[in-house]
Amino acid sequence: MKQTIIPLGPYHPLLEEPEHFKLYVEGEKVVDLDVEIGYNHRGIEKLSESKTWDQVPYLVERICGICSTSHPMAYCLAVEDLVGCEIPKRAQLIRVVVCELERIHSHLLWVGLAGHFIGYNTVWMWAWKYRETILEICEKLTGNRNHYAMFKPGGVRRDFNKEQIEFALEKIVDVEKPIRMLTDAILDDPVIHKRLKGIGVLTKREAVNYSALGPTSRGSGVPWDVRYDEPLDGFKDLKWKVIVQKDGDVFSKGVVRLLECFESVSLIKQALLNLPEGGAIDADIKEVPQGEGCGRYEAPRGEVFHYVRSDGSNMPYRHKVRAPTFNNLPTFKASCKGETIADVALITASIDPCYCCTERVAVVDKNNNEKILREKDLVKLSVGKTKNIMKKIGKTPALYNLEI
Amino acid sequence: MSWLIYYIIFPGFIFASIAGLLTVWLDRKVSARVQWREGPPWYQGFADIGKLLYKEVIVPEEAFGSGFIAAPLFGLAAVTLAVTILCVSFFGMSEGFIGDIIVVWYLFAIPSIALIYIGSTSGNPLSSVGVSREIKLMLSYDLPMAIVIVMMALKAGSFSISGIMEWQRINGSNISNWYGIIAFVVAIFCIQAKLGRVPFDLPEAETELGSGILLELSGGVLAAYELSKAIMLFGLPMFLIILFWGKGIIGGVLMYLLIVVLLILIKNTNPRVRIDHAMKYFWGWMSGAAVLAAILAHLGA
Amino acid sequence: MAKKNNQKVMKNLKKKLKKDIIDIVQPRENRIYMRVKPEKAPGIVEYLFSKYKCKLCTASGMDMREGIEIIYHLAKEDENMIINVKTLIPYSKLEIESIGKKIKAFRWIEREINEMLGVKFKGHPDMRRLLLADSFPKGKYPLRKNFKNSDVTDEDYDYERSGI
Amino acid sequence: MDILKKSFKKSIWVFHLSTAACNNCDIEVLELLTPKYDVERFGIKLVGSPRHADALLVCGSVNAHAKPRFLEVYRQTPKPCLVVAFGSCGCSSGIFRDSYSIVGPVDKVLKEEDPDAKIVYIPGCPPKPEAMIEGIVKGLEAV
Repeated sequence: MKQTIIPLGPYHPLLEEPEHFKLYVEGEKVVDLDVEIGYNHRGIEKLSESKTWDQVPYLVERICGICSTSHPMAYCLAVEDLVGCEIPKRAQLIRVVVCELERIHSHLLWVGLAGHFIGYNTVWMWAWKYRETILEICEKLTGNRNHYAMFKPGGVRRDFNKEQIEFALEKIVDVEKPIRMLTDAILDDPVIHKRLKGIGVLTKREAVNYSALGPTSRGSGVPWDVRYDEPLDGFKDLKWKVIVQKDGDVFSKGVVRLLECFESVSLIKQALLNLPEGGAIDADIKEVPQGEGCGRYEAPRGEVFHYVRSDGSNMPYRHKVRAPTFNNLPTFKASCKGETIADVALITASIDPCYCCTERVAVVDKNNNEKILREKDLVKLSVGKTKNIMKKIGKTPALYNLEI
Repeated sequence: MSWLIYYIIFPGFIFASIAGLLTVWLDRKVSARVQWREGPPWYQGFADIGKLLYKEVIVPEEAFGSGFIAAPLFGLAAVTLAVTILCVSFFGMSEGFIGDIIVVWYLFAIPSIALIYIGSTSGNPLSSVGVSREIKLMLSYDLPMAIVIVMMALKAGSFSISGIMEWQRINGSNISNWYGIIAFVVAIFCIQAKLGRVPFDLPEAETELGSGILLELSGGVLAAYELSKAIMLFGLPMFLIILFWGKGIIGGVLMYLLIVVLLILIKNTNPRVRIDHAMKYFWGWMSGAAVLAAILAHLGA
Repeated sequence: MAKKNNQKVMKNLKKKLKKDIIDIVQPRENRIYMRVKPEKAPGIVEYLFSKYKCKLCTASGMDMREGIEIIYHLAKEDENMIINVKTLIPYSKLEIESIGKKIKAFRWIEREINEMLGVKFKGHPDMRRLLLADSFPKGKYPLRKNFKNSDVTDEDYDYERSGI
Repeated sequence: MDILKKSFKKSIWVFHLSTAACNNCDIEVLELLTPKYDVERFGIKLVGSPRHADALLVCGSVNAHAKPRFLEVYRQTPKPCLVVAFGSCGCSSGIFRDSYSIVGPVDKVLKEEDPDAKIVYIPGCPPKPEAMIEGIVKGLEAV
C-alpha cells in the first residue's frame, strides 16, 4: 500500500514554534510518526550552572511562555528539598494562587485553540476574550501578564496587599460565569461529541508505559496529579479533587482540562480568603549546603521535574529540567496510529503541547510527490469533517460560525 | 477614439479600480465589525496597491521570467475590458454587439487562467497544489453559471447586453419572478467562488498553503493581481445587475449594494469548504437549481 | 501515615535488591537515594518501573571527576515517594545497557543523555540527535564540565549539514 | 514617488517568525489581532508567505538550528522590508545570551546577511501589546 510522508518545514505562516513532525500515512490512515524537535534548544541546563541560586528562577521562568510559573515553583521546591527548610504558610498560599491563575489561563488558551481546530472560531475568540480578565488579575497581583517573577528559593518575592486581594476576588467571580457557559456549550454539543469521542485513544496501559503526565494521563484513567501525590503543606487544608476520565480519547482529555478550571477557581478563592495575616513571606536561605534535591509540581500540562545538585558553592553544580511535554510528546505514536489525517490536528492539540507548537503535522508521500499539509490544511480537513457530521445531525449549533 | 477613453477613464480602468477598491474596503470593514473589531480606514485598498507598487519584484529562477510578470498584467487588462463593455452598455453610452454577454463572462475567466499559469511556473510545491485546486474550482462553478447565462439570454431573445436590458425594461426585470430568484442565488454562489472568497478560497488558503497560488507573487506583480481582483469585485455584481435587474441607474446602485452585502454575509458565516465538497456542491446542488430555474423560465412562470 | 509506610518501602527495597545495592539512604521522608553498579542499573530500574509500579520522572546525567553519573528518578505515586537510582559510569568504558529497548518512556531521555554527555546506550532502537542542531560540531558534549559555553560559537557551526 | 512611500506606511503586511522563543511573544502577537487591541485599523495584516510580507516579526534569540532558515526567509522577502526584533530575546538574546546553542540576537545574525537592514527593537519580556503597536508605528517612520 503506498505510504505517504509529507515533510513540513519548521516555519509556518500563521505562527507557532518551529516543531517538525513527519507522519507516515497510507492513504488516509496514519501508520507511523516521526518527531524532530530542537529548534527551540537554548541550552538552559548549561546556563543555569553559571547562575547563582537566586538568579536561576529568572532563567527557568523563560523556558515556556504559558507555564512560566511552574518551572520556578518546581525549582524552588527542589532547592528547599535540598536545604530542608520550612516555608511560611502565607508564602505557600501566594504560590498556590499564582500557579492556579496560570493553570486557568493556560487551559482557556487550549480551549480556544481546540475550538479553532474543529471550526468553532467563536469559541476561540470567546475563550481568549475571557482569558484577558485572567491576565488582568495576574497583572494586578504580580505586575506582569505572564512572566511573574514571584518565586525565589525559600518563599515569595512580593506580598499581596489588601487592595490587590479584593480586586482578584471580585474579578475571579465574574470569570467563573463565562467559563461555566463555555464548558456547558462545549460539553453538550452533539457535533463535538461525535467529533472528539473515540479518536486518538491513549489506553491506560500505554499511558503508563510512556509515563504520560497531566491531563494526558488523567484523561486515560491514570490518577497522577502531583498536587495530590506530593501535597505541599499549603495544599493540605484546601478542599479540591483530582479530575480523572476513563476512556482516554480527545474528548475526555478536554473534559479533564475544562473541569480543572473550576477546581482552580475554587482553590484561588479558598487560598485568597484564608491568607494568614502578616507573617514573613520568606525563609531567606543563607547558604546552600552540599547535597541534592528533587522538586516537582503540577504544571497545566503535567508534572514538571527539577533535580538540583550543589557542591556547596553559590551556583548549582547540576540542574536537570524536564518539561511535561517531553514525556507526553512520544505518546503520539500510540494515539495517532490508525487515525485519519483530518483528526491528527486534534490529537496534537489534545495533549496541548506547550501552545500547539507541534500542531503542524507533516504527512509525507513515499513516491515523493510531496503533498504539503499545513496546519490550516489540517484544520480545514477537520472542519470539513465537522461540516458533514452536522449535515447528518441536521442542526448547526450556535457556536459554529464566524470564520476568522 | 471614444472607445479608448471609455477603456481608460470613465467606466474602464480608473473608475473600476476606484469602485473596486472601495468595495474591498467595505468588505473588510464589515467583516471586522462582525468580529467586534474596528476595521481598516477607507483608503486601505489604495494604500495596499500603492505599497505593493513601491516594493521590488522577486522572480524565482525556475519561473519563466517575462511570462511571470506578463500574466497578471494580461489578466488585469482582460478584466478592465470586460468591465468597460458591461458599463458602456449599462449606462447606455453605445450599443453593445451580439454575443457580448458570453465575451464578458470569458474575459472574467482570464485572470484565473493567468493565476494558473503563474502558479504552475513558479516551481513552488505549495503553489502547484493551489493550481490543481484552482482548476477544479473553475470547472465546478462554470457549469451552473453557463446555464444561468444561456437561460437569461434565451428568455430575452437576444445575446447582447442592451437586448437583455431592453427586454427587462419592457416586461419587468428577471429578479421579480420565481426562476429569477433561484438563478440569482445560483449566480451569487458562483461569483463567490470566482472571486475566491472564504467558503471557496481554496487556491490561496492563507495559512493552509501559505497563500498557495500567490506564494511567489511579490511587489508590482502582486499589485496587478490584487487590482484585477478588486475590479472583478466591482465587475461581477454589475454583471448580475444586468442579468437580473436591467433597468435604471438608481435601482442598479441599490442592487449593487445588496449583492455586495450578500457576498460579505456569505464570507462571514461559514468556514472554508474542502475541495471535493466544493465540487460536489456546485455540480450537485447548484447545477440542479440552475436547471430547475431554466425549466421554470421555459414554462413562462 | 506517611511516616510508617516509608519505612515499609525502604524495608522491601532492601529485601528485594539487597545484593545489588552499594548503599541506600533516605535523607527525607519522601526521598530515597540508591547507589548501584552500572551493569545492575538497567535490571533494577526495569524491576522498579514494571513490577513495582513506579513512573519515570526523568534521568539526569552528570559529569563527575571520575566518570558520568546517571540518576534514574522514579516516582512511586501511591506512596508519594521518589526513588533515585544512581550509577557511576567510568570514563574508560562510557556505555550502559539501554532501557529504552523494552520501555518506550526511556527512549527520548537516553537520546538526550547520549548527545549531551556522550554515554553510549547499547541496543537503543533509534539513536539520533534529539535537541542539538545537526550542524553542531561532532564530538563535543555540551554538558561536560570541560566544555565552556564559549567553546562553540557561530563559526564552529558548519551550516552545510543543516539540511537547508 | 512619495505617494507610494506614504502608502507603504499605511499598509504593512506582517509575517511572523519564531526562532528559539519561549512562545510568550508569539501569544502576545496573536493578542494584537483579538478584539481588544485590533491592529487592522492601522492596515496591519498577518500574511501567509514571506513574499508578501513587508515586516518580519522575529521572536526569540536565534539558535544555531534556526539561523540558516531565518536568513533564507529574510532573503526571500522583497525589500524594502522592516525586521522587528521582538521582546528582549530578539533584541539581545535576553537571558540565553551566552549559551552554546544561541548564535546571537537578531541584529547580529542579520548584519552578516545584509549590513544595512532596517531593524526595529521592541524590548520587554513579553512586551506589552501597547508597546508592540508603538514599536511598529515608530518603525514605519524609519522606513
